[in-house]
Amino acid sequence: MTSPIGIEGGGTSVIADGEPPPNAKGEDEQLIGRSPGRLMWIRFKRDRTGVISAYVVIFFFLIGLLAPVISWLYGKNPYTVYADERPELFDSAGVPVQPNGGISGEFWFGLEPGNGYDVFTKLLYGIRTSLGIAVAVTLATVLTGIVLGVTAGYLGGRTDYWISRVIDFLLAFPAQLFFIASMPVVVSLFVSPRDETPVYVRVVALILVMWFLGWMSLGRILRGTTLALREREFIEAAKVSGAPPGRIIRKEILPNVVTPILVQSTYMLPNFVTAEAGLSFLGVGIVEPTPDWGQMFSKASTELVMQNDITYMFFPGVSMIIFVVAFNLLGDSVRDAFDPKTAR
Amino acid sequence: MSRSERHVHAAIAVLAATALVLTGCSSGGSKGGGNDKEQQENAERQKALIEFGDAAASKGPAAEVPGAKSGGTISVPARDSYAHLDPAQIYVFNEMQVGLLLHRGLTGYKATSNDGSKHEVVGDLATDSGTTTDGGRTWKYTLKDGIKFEDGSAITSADIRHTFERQFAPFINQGPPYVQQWLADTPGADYRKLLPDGPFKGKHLPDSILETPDAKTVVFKFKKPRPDLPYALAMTGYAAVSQKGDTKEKYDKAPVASGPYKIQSFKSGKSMVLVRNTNWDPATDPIRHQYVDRFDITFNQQYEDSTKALVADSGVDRTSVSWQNSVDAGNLSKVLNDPKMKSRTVIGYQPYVGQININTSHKAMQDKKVREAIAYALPVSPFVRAYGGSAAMEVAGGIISPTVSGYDPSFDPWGKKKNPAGDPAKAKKILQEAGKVGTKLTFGYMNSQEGQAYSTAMAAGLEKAGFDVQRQEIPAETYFDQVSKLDNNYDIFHTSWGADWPSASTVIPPLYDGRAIAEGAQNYSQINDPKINSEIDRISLISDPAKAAAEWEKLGEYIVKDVVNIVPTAYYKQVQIAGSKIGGLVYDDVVGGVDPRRLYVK
Amino acid sequence: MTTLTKEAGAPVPAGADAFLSVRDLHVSFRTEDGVVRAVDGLSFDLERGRTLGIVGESGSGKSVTNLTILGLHNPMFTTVEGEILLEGQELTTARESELEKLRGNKVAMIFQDPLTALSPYYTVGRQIAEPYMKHMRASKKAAWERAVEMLDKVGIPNPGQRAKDYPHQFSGGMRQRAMIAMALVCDPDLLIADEPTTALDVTVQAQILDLLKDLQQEFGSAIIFITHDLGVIADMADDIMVMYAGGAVERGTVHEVLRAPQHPYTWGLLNSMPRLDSDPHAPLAPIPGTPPSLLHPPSGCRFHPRCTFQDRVGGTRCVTEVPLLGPDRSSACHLTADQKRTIFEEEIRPRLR
Amino acid sequence: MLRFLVRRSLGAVVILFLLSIVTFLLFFGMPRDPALLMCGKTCTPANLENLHRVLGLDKPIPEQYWIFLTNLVSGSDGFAQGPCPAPCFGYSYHSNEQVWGTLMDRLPTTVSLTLGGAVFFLVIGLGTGLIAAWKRGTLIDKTFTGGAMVISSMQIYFLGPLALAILVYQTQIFDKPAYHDFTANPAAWFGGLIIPWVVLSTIFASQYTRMSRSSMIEQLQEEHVRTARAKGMSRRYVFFRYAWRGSLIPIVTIFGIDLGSLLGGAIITEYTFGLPGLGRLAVESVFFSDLPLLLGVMLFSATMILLCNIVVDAAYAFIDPRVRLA
Repeated sequence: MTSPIGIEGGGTSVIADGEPPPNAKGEDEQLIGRSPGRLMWIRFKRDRTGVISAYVVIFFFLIGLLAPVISWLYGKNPYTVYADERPELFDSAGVPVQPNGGISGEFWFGLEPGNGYDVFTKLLYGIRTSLGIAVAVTLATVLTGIVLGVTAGYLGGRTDYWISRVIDFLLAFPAQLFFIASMPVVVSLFVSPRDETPVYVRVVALILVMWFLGWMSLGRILRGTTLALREREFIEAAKVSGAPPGRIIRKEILPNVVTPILVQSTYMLPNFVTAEAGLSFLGVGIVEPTPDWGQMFSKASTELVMQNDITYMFFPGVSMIIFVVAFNLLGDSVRDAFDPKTAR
Repeated sequence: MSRSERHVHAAIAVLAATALVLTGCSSGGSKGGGNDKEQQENAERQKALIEFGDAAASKGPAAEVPGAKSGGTISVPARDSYAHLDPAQIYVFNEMQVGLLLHRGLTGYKATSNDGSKHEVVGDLATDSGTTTDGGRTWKYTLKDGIKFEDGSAITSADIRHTFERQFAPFINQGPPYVQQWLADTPGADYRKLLPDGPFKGKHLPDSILETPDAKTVVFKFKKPRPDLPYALAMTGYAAVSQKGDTKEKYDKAPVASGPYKIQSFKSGKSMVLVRNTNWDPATDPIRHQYVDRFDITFNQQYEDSTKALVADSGVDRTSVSWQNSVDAGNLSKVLNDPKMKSRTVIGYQPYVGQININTSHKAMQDKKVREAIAYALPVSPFVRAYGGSAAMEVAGGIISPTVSGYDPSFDPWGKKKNPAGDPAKAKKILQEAGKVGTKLTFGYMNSQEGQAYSTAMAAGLEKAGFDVQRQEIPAETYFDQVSKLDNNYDIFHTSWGADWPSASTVIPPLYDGRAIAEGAQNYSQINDPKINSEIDRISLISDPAKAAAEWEKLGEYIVKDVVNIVPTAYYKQVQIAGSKIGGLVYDDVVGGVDPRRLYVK
Repeated sequence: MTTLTKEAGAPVPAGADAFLSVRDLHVSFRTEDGVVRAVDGLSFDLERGRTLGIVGESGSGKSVTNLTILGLHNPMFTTVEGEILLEGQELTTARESELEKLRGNKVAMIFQDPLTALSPYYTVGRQIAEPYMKHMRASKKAAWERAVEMLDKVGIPNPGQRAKDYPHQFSGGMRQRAMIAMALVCDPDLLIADEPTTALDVTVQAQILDLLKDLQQEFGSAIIFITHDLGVIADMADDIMVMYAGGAVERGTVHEVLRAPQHPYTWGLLNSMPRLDSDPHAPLAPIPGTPPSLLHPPSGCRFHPRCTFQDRVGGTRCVTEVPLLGPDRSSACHLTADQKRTIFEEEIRPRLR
Repeated sequence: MLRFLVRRSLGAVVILFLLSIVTFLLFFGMPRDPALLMCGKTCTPANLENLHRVLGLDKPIPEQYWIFLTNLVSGSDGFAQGPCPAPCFGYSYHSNEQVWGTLMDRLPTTVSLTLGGAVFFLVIGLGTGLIAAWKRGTLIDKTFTGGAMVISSMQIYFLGPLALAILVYQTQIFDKPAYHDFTANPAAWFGGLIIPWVVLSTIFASQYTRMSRSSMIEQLQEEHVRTARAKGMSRRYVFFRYAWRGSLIPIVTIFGIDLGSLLGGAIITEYTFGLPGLGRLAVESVFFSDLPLLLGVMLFSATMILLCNIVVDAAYAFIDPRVRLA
C-alpha cells in the first residue's frame, strides 16, 4: 500500500517518528479490538485483485481434486490412445489431421500429437498430479522450516550456529543439477532398477528431492523472526514466569510466525509447481502415461509438436501462466493484508 | 506494488493469455509423410543376391565411377561423434561407414552396379574372397602385395593374427562376436575363455585354430562349416589392426589406417578431418576410391540442421553430404516433392527390422494361443508413429528385411499391413477360447521418448484384447543388457536387429537358435524350437547363397507364423540428401546408407 | 485577549513583517480508506529571528505542515489548499524548480533521526557541500572548504579529517551536529527542526539545543521547532502553537501558554508531563481516549470526545460548533475566558504542583 | 575487507570439500552399475569384474574418494585411457574423454549463453525497473510491472519451445540455435545464440524489472533520500545518486546468485535449445550415469556459484562504505 506524503515518486509514511500512517488509524477506528487474523481477513476482503486471484487458485485446486469427476462427465480419460482408436483423425506420424490440433466439439482441447491422448482430460489430470506434489513439498518444507528455523532461533548458540551452517551449505548446492542427479538415486532407494518404478515412487522421490533443497529459505526467515521474538518483552515475561520452552514456543512464538509462514508458502508453492514441471520436462520426473503438467511441456518441446501442432503447447503453457500469476498476486495480497506498511 | 497496480497486472495477465491462445493456431497433419509406392519399388529392387567373387574380381583398382573427378573437399555433417575408431570396437552403423574409408579387411563388398544394389564379396587385403576345400571348415586367405598401413609398414599375416587375437582382449567389447565364436566354437560370450587376455600377455591362438604359415598366408580352422566367413570378414569389425601400432585402449581414438584415407585430426564431439592416405595403393583395392582430397566431418549436426543446409544448397553446403543424417521428418515432403531436390536424394532401407519378442521362458507365454492373441492384438502403428511415421518406418510382415536376400513383401500373417492398429476383437476371441483372459503381460520398454510413446500405446491396445499389461521402464543405456538376461521378468519387449551381412544367416541363427540361448545373447525370446534348430543347422551348410536365401525365407515365415515367439513391427527406412556438387551419390544397400567410397566433387 | 465570535475561517491579515505566513492551510491525503484531513484550516505567522515551537501528539499534523512548507509531499496523493507565503512568495502553487531553489537555501530542515537522515553512501563532507555547490554555484573545492568550516562551527573536532568520514563513523550527537551543519550551510532564513533531539540522550540534547540557539544568534534565522516535549519548547521557543488533530488549538508566547494555558488539551499535555520538582507520588494524568481518526474527524470541537469539560460549556455546542482560534494569544475552546482561568487556577495547577 | 574476502574464500573451499563428499557418496548410490555400461553387448561376469578393477569400483568408497581427491590435486597417470593432468576428474565412462577437457569444451557455450543473456536482462530489467519507479503510478509503470508480472510467470520450457516453434519451425526466420566458436565466426556465434539469449533474458529481465522497481521505491522512501530532497537536490540527482546506489544492493545479491547458477549450467535453457553447454552435459551424464563427468559438472557448477557469491560480497564493498569499513 502507498501512504500519502513524502517526496514525489516515493510514497512514504507521513511522520518521521514512526507513528502509523493515517489510513491505518482509520482502520483502527472500525477495527478496534479485532484479532490480527480478523484484521488480516478484513483487509484481504477489501483487496479485489487478491480475492479474484484467490478464486482462480481455488479453481485450479478444484480442477485437481475433481479431475476424475469432470472427465467422467466429459466421457473420456487421459489414457485412451485415440491414434489407434480413431486412426482416421491422425496421419502416420500421429499428428491430428484437422487444423488446430484436432480441436472439435468432441475433443475440446484437441488431441496430443503422437499417441493422440485427449488433451483436455490430460491437462486436468496433469494439474492434479503437479499440484498434489507441490502441495506435499510445501507442507514438508514448512514443517522442516518451522522445526529447524524456530529451534535455531529460539535456542540460539551452538544449535543456531550449526543449523545456520547447514543452511548455508545446502544453499551452496546447485539445486537444479542436484535434483536431476539425485532423482534416479532416490528412486533406486525404493526399487531396484530392474523392477517397474511405480508412479508413487517417482512422486515420493520428487517430493523428497525438492524438499531436501526447498526448506532453507523459510528456515532462515523463521530463524530470524524467532531470534527477534526471543528478545521481545512478552517472551521474556513468559520465561521469567517460568513457562517451559515447549510451551513458550507453542503458545508465544508459533502464533507470531504464522504470517511469514503463510506469506512464504504462497510464494513457495508455485515455485515447486514449476520446479516439478521442470524435472518432468527434463525427463527425470513423472513419465508417460501418467499425466503431468511438466511432461506435457516436454511433449510440447518435441520436434513433432513444434513442427506440426503448435496449438498443443498452449494448453499447458497458458494454464500454467494463469496459475502462477494468480498465485503470485494472491501472495502479494496476503502479504499486504498481514502487513499494510510494506510499500513496493 | 499498490493494490490498484495489481488490478492492472491481473488484467494484463488475462490479455496476454488470450493473445497467446490466438497465435496458437496450426494447420493439421504433419508436414512429413513418405511415398509408399516409391518405397515398394525400392524393396523390390533390393531383393538382390550376393555372390562370392573370385581372384579376378578381387583385383584392384576399383572400376571408375562414371564421370568421377579427382580433388576437392567434401564436408560431412553428422549427428553423432564416433565413439569408437578401433575397428574391433566398431559395430555401429555410422562408425562402419567411416570405417569403410579408414580400414581394410580380408574381404569386402564390391558394388557390381552403379546404383548400389548389386554386390559381390571379394578379397580386399586378400587376393580372393577366401578358398575352402572342406565345405567351410578351413578357410585360406593369401594377402596381396603392396598393401600398407598409413605409416608405410606392410600388412603381414602377423598383423592379421594380431587383429583376431586381440578380439579376445577384455577391452574389446563392442565389436561383432561371430568369428571369435566360430573359432572358439561356442555361442554367447564364452569365446573369451579361449584367450582371456588377447595376445598382450604373450599367449597366442594355436595353429589348430588360426594358422599363419608365412607372412602372406592366413588359415582359419573351424570345428563346424562356416560358409559365411567371407561375409563376416567383410565387416569393419574384422579389419586389420597394426600389430606394432596397437595402442590398446588408445587405439580407439587414433587407429592406424589402411584404407584410402587417414585421420588428420579428430576432436571427439566436434570435428574430424580425413585426408588422403598416401600409402594406400589403389591397384591393391577393388572396392574403394580416393577421389576427394579431404573429408571435413563436423559432429552434433542435428538432422533438421543438416537437412536445412543441404536443401538451401549454398556455398560450402553444395559440396557437402551427410553419411549418417537422414532428411528430418519436417522436410521430407518438401524434399521428395521437389524434383530438383529429389535428384539430390537417395532413398533406402536400413538393415534393421523391429520386433516384439515374447519371452517363451515364462510359463504363461508358452501357451501358443496366448502368443497368437498377442500377435493379433499388438498395435504396431504406435511404433511407426513414435519414429516419425511411414517416412521412417514401414509396417513389417516378416522378420527378413527388404535389404536381405529372401524378402517377401506379400507375407503378412497377422494382417498388420492392412490393420496396423491390431485386431483386439479377434485376439479377445482367442483368449476367451483358451480361457486366458486377463493374462498378465510384463512389458519392458526403453526409457526414451519413443520408448515411452509406443509402449504406452501398445499396452493400451493389448489391454483392449483382455491382457493385463504391466509396463516396466528400462534405462536406455542398459536396455539390451537387461532384456538379454536369461532371468529377466519381461514377458514382451521390443528389439530390432540388423543383418550384419545381407543374408538371413545373420538374422535367424543369432536370434532364434535355441542352442544360442545364453546370458546376454540375442535369442531374446529364448525360443528353443527343434524344427528351427535343425533347419538352422541344415541351411547353414548350404554354401550356395541363392539356395540358402530361399530356405531362410521359408524358415523365417515358419517362425513368424507358426512359432509366434516374436511379432515383427517395422522395417527401418531413411531418405538422405546431398549438395548439388556432390557426385557418385548412391544409397548402398550393404552400407545401409550413402556409400562414402564413391563420392566425388562435380 | 481573544474574541470567540470571530467570523468563521476568515484569514487573519498577514503581519507586515511576517517572514513566513501560513493562511488557512488544508492538507489532505487520498488513501484507500478515504480522504485524511491531516491539516485542517491552519494559520500562523512567523517573524525573522523568532522561534515558533509547535507542540502536539503524534498525528496532530505538525510534521505534515512543515513538509508541506518545503513541498516535500507527494502530489499524487496529496491536495493542498490555502496559502503559504515566504516573504510574500506563494509556495503552495510554486513550481518544483522554484521550491528546489528554496530548499536547503532559504529554508532548511533538520530531521529527527540523523542516522537514517544522512546517506550512508557518501562522506559527511560531500553531503554538506552538495547544497552549497548547488545553491551558491560554488566550486567543488570551495564547497568542501565550506563544509569543513561548518563542521568546525557545529563543534566537530578535527573537521578536516572528519569531513572525509561516513555518517556511520560518527556518534549520534556528532551526526546531529553534521545534520545541523548541513542545514545551515547556505545560512537559511528559515530553519525547520522536526524533533531534532528526540533520538538523542539528554546530555547531548542539551548541547544540540544550545548549539541551535547560538547559531540562531549568529545567523539570525527563524526557526520552527517541532516537538512533543514541552520542556524543550520552554527552553527554545519564543512562541508556541499547540496542535491537535490537524489544527491549532492554542497559541501564544511561551510564557503565556506555559504559565496560563487555556485549552483543555494543553492542560492534558501539561498533566501528562513529569517534572523534576513535582511530587513523585502524584500520579501522572494521561489524556483519556485515543487521538481521533482524521478520516472521520469528530464534529464540532475535535477534542470533545476526550474533553472532560464539555458539560461546563452546556448545550451541544462542543459537538455541533467548531471553536475558532484568534491570531494572537488565544485558544480554540467554547469555554469562556473566565471558565478557562478558574478551571486552570483551581483544578489544573494544583495537580501540576 | 581483504581479510573478509579471504575468510569467505576459505569457507567456500570447505563447502566445496563437503559438497564433493556428498556428491561422491550420492553417486555411488547410483542405481546403475557403470561397468555394466562400458561392458557392452558381449559382456561376461569375468569381463565385468575386470572392468570393476580397471575403474577402481572394487575398492572401498573412502579409498575411491581419496584417490579421486589426490587425482584432482596432483593429476594421475593411472588411467587406462591415458595421462590425466591436474585438475584431474578422471575420464568419462561414456566418451572416454578427459572430464576436465570435456568441461572446458562445454564451458564456452555456457559462458556465451550466460554472459550474453546477462547483458540483455540486466540492461532491459534494470532499465525498465528504473523507468517504472521514476514514472510510478503512471500507465507506463503499470504496463511495465504488469507485463513483468506475466512474463516472470512464464517458464523457459514453455517460452523456449514456443519461440523455436514460431521463429524456427513455422516461419523459418532463424536457424535452430547452436553454438559456434566466437573466435572462428562471431556472426554465426551471435546468430546461433540470439534466440536463447532473448528467451532467457526475457524471463530474467522481467524479474529484474520488478526487483529494481520495488527496491528503488523502497530506497526513495529512505529518510536520507528525503533529506537530500530537503537540501534542494533535484529529483533526478537524488534518484540516481542517492536512491539508485542503495537499490543496487539486493539486486547485486540476486544477480550474483543467478549468474552463479547459470554459469554452473543453464540446464533447462541448454536442454531446450540443444546447446552443448555444461547444463546439457549434466543431463547427459545423468542419463548415461557417467559418474566422473557428473561429479565434475557438480563441483564445477558449485564452484561457479561460490565464486560469484564472493564476487558479490566484494561488490557490496564498492557500493556500501559501511561494508567496506566495517
